Amino acid sequence: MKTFSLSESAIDAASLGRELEREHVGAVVTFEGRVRDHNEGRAVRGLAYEAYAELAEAEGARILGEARTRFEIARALCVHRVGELALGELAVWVGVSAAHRDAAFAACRYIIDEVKSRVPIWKHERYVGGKAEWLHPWNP
Amino acid sequence: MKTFSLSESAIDAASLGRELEREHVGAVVTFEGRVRDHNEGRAVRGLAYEAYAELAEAEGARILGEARTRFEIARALCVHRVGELALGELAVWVGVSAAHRDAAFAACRYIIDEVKSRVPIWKHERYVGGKAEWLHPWNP
Amino acid sequence: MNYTLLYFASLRDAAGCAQESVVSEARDPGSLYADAAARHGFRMPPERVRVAVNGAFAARDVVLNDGDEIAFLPPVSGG
Amino acid sequence: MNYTLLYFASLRDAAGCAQESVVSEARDPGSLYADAAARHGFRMPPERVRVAVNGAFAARDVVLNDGDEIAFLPPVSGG
Repeated sequence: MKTFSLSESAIDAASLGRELEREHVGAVVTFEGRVRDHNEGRAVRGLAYEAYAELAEAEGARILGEARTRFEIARALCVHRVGELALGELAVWVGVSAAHRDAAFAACRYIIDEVKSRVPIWKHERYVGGKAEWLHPWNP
Repeated sequence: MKTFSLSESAIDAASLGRELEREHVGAVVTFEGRVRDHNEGRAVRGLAYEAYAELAEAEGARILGEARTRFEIARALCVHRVGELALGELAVWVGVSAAHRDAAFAACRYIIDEVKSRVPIWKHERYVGGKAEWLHPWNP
Repeated sequence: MNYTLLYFASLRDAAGCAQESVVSEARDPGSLYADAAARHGFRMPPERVRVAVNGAFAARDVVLNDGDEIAFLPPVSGG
Repeated sequence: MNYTLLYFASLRDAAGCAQESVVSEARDPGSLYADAAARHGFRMPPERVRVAVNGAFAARDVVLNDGDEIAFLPPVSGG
């Protein structure tokens, strides 16, 4: 199983969670990013993610590898949605298992922060009222 | 639904996770503590948790309330098992939802740290070979 | 005075019971713990034992009333 | 030299295409971006645009080879 993957269909958090379960594992930390109905004061109707798939998968796998090097963890997985998403849908899921919770929390936080800042994925938000916009944060 | 509860049967993480889902919520962080097959170099065969139920539920609810005061979160839930647990079983589950991930991570970490240090629950480990012991960390 | 004492975890094992009723001249949880430790052979130092009175955490020197329920709580290990 | 250019997100919208083939004297991604920006009216400053060559991140002044595929990546917003 790839440690980082893009998914065009709904992310199955429960089955990803089961992937992380091992008897020798004491701690599992997960992060779920969901589509919010508001962003910076604007009412969001829906959104889409576009990725440069080849590079996104390579860079994502690199981040997961860094997490395994930096923190004493057992396993780490991340899946990011691409395509059209509805309000409330899961956009990104990160799960980390470890013997101890310090490493699990730190690695989970590291992965979502790095994925958000480095992986070539872009969010296109559609707002109530008809406008739509690519999000290109210049000061991430 | 109580924000903190003790459970004598298996914790259903999936249904707890669904409790946290709301359209306005951007981030969900969960922590799962599982029964490890080793602790401080000893092979663990199984364990049991005992609680002073009345005070544990009051202190747990107090911790969840503190988390809602300290961090900008939407919801937070925690369930702790009591009774006999098998290896790999879920011992404690914490889930926090929030608009942003900073608050969700910080609150989840706060809750598990405080629950472990303040709530009157005790772990009784049985080791391979027959010995058994109450864990009473004097320097938690 | 009449008190109900609650023991948990290793203190329960050492006392051989989860609960006992005592009649005592002691007026605070610290004194009751010292008596119980002598009676049951507790080796856990009193400063490691938290106290709850009638279901709420309390100081070891709080003044007790007749009928109070006093719990002795070893260091916790949930999670 | 022959290059394939890839555009993403708002750059793709501004270019009106996800991909184009160009013949150019330019030998580095920075020069190719300047040409593309003039041609398509890109308003995103070049220092905000990351570059990938043949599927890997690259510097804007890397020397290109005939047939290279150059991607222009606006600031990312996954998660």
